[in-house]
Amino acid sequence: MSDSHAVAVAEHGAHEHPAHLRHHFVSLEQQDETASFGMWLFLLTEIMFFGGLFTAYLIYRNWYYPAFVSASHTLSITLGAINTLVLITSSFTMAMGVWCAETKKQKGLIWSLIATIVLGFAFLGIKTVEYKEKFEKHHVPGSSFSIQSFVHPVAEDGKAADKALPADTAARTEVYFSLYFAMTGMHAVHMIVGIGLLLMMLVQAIRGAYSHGNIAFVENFGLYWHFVDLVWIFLFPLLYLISRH
Amino acid sequence: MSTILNLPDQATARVPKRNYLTNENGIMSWLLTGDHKRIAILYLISITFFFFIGGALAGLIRLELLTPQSDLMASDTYNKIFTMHGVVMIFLFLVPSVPATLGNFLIPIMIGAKDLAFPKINLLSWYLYLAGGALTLGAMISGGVDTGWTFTTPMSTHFSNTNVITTGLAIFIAGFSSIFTGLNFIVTLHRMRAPGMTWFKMPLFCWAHYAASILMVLGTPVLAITIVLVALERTVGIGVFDPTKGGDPILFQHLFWFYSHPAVYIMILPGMGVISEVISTFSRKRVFGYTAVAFSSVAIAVFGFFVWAHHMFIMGVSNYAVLVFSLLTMLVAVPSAIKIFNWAFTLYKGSITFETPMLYAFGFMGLFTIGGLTGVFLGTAGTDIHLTETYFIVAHFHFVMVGGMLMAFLSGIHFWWPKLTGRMYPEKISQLAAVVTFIGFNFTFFPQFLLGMLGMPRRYAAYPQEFQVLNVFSTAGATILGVGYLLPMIYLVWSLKYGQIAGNNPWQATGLEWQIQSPPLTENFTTIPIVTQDVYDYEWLERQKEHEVTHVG
Amino acid sequence: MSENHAEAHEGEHFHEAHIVSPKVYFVIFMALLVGTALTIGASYVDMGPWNPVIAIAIAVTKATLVVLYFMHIKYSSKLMKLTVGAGVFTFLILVGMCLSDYISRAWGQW
Amino acid sequence: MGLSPVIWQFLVKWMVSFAIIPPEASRIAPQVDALLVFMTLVSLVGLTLVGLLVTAFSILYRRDRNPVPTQIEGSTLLEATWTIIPLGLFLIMFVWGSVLYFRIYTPPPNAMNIYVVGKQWMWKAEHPGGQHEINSLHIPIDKPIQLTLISQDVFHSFSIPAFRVKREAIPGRYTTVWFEATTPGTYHLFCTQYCGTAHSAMIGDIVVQTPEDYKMWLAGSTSGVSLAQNGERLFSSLSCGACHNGQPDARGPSLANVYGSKLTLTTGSPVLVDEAYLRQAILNPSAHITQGYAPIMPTYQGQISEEGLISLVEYIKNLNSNYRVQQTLNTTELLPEQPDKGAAKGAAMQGVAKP
Ligand code: HEA
Ligand code: HEA
Ligand code: HEC
Ligand code: CUA
Ligand SMILES: [Cu+2]
Repeated sequence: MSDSHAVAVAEHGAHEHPAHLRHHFVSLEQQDETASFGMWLFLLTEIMFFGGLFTAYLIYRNWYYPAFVSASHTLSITLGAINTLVLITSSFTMAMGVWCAETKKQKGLIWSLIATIVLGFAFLGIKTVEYKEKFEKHHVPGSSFSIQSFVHPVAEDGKAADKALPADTAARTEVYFSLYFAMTGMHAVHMIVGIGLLLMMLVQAIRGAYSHGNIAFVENFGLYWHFVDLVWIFLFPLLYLISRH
Repeated sequence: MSTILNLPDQATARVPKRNYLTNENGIMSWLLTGDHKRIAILYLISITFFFFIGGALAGLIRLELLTPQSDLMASDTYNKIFTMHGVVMIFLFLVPSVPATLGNFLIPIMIGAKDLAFPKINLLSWYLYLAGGALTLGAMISGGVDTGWTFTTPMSTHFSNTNVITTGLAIFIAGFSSIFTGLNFIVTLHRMRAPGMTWFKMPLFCWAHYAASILMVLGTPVLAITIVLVALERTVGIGVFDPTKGGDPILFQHLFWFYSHPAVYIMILPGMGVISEVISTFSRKRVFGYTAVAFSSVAIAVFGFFVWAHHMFIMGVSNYAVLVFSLLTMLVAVPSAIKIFNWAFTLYKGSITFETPMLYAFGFMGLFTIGGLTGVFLGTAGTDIHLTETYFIVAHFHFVMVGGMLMAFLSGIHFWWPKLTGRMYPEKISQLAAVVTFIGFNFTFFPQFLLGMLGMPRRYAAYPQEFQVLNVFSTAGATILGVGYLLPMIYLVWSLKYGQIAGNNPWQATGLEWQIQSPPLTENFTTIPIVTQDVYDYEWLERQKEHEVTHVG
Repeated sequence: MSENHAEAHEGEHFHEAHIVSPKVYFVIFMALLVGTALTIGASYVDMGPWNPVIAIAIAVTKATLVVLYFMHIKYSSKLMKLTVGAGVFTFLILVGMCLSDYISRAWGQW
Repeated sequence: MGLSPVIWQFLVKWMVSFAIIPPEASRIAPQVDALLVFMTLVSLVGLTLVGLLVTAFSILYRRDRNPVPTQIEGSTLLEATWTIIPLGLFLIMFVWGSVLYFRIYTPPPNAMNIYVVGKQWMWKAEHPGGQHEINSLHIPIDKPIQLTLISQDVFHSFSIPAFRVKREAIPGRYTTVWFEATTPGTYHLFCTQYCGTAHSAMIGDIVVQTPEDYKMWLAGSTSGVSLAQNGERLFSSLSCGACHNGQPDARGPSLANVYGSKLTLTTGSPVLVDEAYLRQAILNPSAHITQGYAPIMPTYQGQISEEGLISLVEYIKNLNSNYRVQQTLNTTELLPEQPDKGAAKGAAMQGVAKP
């Protein structure tokens, strides 16, 4: 009954197949390693995806340094730092979630996921506040963009006003804000997708789907979530912390 | 021309009753399949469809260029047609051509696996492809795009009022289809090899796909983000590429070509894999310098990332960058030369027969060499100034893409047709088609080198009188070429029902895929093989010959 | 069977999944927080051209910690390490070679 | 013959006018062609080699003659051969081609400058003497001509096949190309970068004339106002002089002799003042502030057309000499052989950078 004598035949092994071992894999280890390798390759595509944006950022930062400095001063370091904190913490809770899944602690997993979701929403909430402020100040690139606040800066809540920019330099802040919105926007989109998956995972976890060792999804999602964190680790200093002194 | 058809089981042959085609019935069993072979067939059908769309557009281009005036259509229409021709041919035909069909079908079998690592993602990839294709067609019907397939800014962001965003979205989606295919291949090749199937026992087809997959995974996302930025520039009005806002339009080209140069190697590498298999099989010899060919694929993939700015020599990049990129372009051309010579020497002391796949492979070698060497003309900074943006480029890339990759695709389709369908294609007429294609091809595109030398610019709906003669040649050739492509379409469909039954291994080839029944079972192997033989081990095959071949199905 | 299988993957054995202890996670978490504080603090100090360098250096360190520990690369196979390396390499090629054009444009004709 | 008369006519026409390279009408053209011929020969040799190998092996080792193949592993020596030889050849092409590239794009210091603006879908040439041309360019033979190109909208590309030169016209940036025509005649000018609907209509003629004819053409097509004069008009109507009046207490630096000089910016870095710098200084003055001055100059972005900018740039360039004198001159005196007569004056008027 062999296909031919061309190939020697491997004994398939009569051991019990776990329910979630898919037919084309030999063993669970193979299946899990395969999944995480696939996930990593996907993350490579994400690196390159953001890579295009980082390239643009670095170029224009060099070209229009003064404009970038002034524009970055309109961002609130406090909000940015809080958000960094939130995101790093959510990364930690996610890591804990993975650990709980690995050690089959269903309760712990559920609470970790909830914490991660809450922190994810918190991040997006703060981001929304920041975006809203940009809209109000006409710092959103496009037809409503206005350089007024750079040409005629006003001191606000205690902070001294920034130096006024000449009109042509001020116009370059639009490039900064274009990149700001493109980069944080893409990052936020990834967060939203991530939160969606987290919610799905939470439902599954409550149903007990990850209590039997089939936790590849949790582990791989963990990788994704850490990657999103990782992007932010770069975005925060690049966008918020240009020359604060 | 003789044939090596040696079918011990042909007298009693029937197509095995149980195989991946008959395993399940009904349209849903196809649309929801996880079987890499079925997905390959789905891809084959959709890709062929888009090839003929692209081909029909090419026909219109050639018709318009028959006369110097733009009399068949307005120049706007012409611009939309060549844009659509380029977009369809590149993103919907050539990029997925070999990988998504033959690669999908064969890679798991060649390495002794039951399926690709992620069957569902494989299916998703096909749906993404379809979505991209549908959107492209939608954009085409609802007014088209007129930016050229390169979407140069600020043309595409501020000066075109056509469906740039729809088409961009289509390419974005099709791009993810390509990313998932590549991702699947890499993981499969690393993780799913059968016991004993070491890297250096893998057929070169797998090596070539491995290299191409690296490019797909690492290159395509950059195109994706570029498209996003173009879309944002068009809709919101952000200022990343817009010179009036301080952006640099050349940055767009950097990002675009960072993908699109590697993409040309995405397009050619799988074809090179096909050629390795075909040449080895029909000269019944191990591929000369297996390791060199394997590593040259990887070298092309790696170096392919370093040369993109050779598309921008006169576009305003710095002179230093021109030097560096020109030098690197020379380096990336060498691995291709290595391959060509190794294939030629595979023939040495072989036992050669000339079935259709082999004819196409010869066509590939000749035409790709011409195309590749003219690529070196373009990579040389000084001559690129004269030749760039002329028909010389059009000729260059049609030689490598049509003369190279399309020939390789047809070669592979004929070669593995028995495995795909269990039936042989008709040999005589297909040999004729191969010859017609070769002749038609040269008639179509060789004159374009001369046109380019003379300075005829590309993307011209109307051209000065003196270029007409060569253009008439080209159009006449395209007609022949069209016939050459329609023929296989007809006889391959015909052979589905009336073709001779193929048996397991009509070519007496060594790959694992030939050691199982044709068409294969859904699970490919009833038991996972343990590979003991070497790659392209014809002596081992000889030793196996006396054994009777039995069917499973 | 699985032994045979493992043979095929020279050097990329299927590892027994390594479970990272919460302690490690916590230490890394703290390190990340410290890194964040450092990078904010550093931005208020005038170091001339070194400001961005320091900022990037801290970010890279933080990212490395995340990749190594949160993402388990430290405990993964060589193949995984190589994969991450390949991604970073290609990223650097994109950024580096693009920037090389922009920087050398300012050098004038030659 | 069996050939239909139409096809026959065609073939005849083709045989008669057959050419595979356009006329060589510039100094650089033979040099480009030499490299092209070299590459073609190398390619032919390579192609023949591959063709011969494939054909010979196909004949010698076909199944009928050689039923039993001999398995060969490979040969390191051969691999090295066909790695090193093509690499060597490619490197020769690279070096040769790069040298050529720099020759084509490095204008000699005495080149005569003509401005070209590309826009959808026409070429506008602005001669220093004030002659405007659309979709054509008149130039004298045996004189290095430098084109300063810019686009007003999308990318265009200025291509003269007979000269073997081509340069992209980029929105928002000056690029240059130069050539020296050798043979009088009319040659194609193409826009080779795809630029939208009428891309294929963005063509024109390069009219290469003998110095005498060229002089006549110059005289016959002048508008009476040179570029620099036009620039001066703009200069006063935009009241640039309010700050750039050359007085010691002026708010802006004196612009006389600024062209071609090396300025030091407030950042401490030096810049060479060329056309591109002047254009940037008008549009984005605060991007590079000259040492000793405040960033008070307003931006003129969106207020001056590319042609206007060209005039201003040409005017500021001409301030290197005594422009008040030139201003009174009639532009018809801007003759090509004038540099020989009145070196400084004539040179300045033609926009020549430095004697
Ligand atoms: C399958 C697709 C494919 C492939 C494989 C290639 C392969 C190559 N291409 Fe091509 N190229 C395109 C598709 C492809 N190209 C497309 C689509 C465009 C235009 C895009 C657009 O603008 O629309 C383009 C444009 C293009 C340009 C830009 C021109 C311009 O815009 O000005 C350049 C410049 O360097 C170039 C170079 C090369 C080189 C050096 C190779 C090399 O890889 C070739 C290597 C092969 C060989 C060298 C042949 C084998 C050699 C031998 C057998 C040795 C012979 C022996 C001796 C020399 C002794 N190509
Ligand atoms: C895989 C890629 C691929 C393939 C296979 C082809 C195939 C062909 N291409 Fe194309 N081509 C491109 C990729 C490709 N092309 C790209 C990327 C561009 C650049 C676009 C741009 O500038 O943006 C281009 C541009 C391009 C031009 C230049 C347009 C211009 O710059 O103005 C021309 C002109 O001759 C041309 C011709 C052809 C011809 C005759 C074929 C033939 O090989 C096709 C033969 C096939 C058929 C004819 C189909 C079979 C027959 C039928 C379906 C019946 C109907 C037939 C008729 C109506 C005649 N192509
Ligand atoms: C409000 C005063 C003011 C006006 C009006 C003005 N300039 Fe200036 N300009 C300056 C100052 C101050 C500088 C030097 C600082 C700098 O580089 O921006 C300068 C610099 C320049 C330079 C760069 C040369 C150098 O030495 O740095 C050029 C060229 C120039 N101006 C051209 C013009 C033109 C053309 C106009 C009119 C269309 C104009 N300027 C109008 C104030 C002015
Ligand atoms: Cu202008 Cu094409
Ligand atoms: Cu390329």
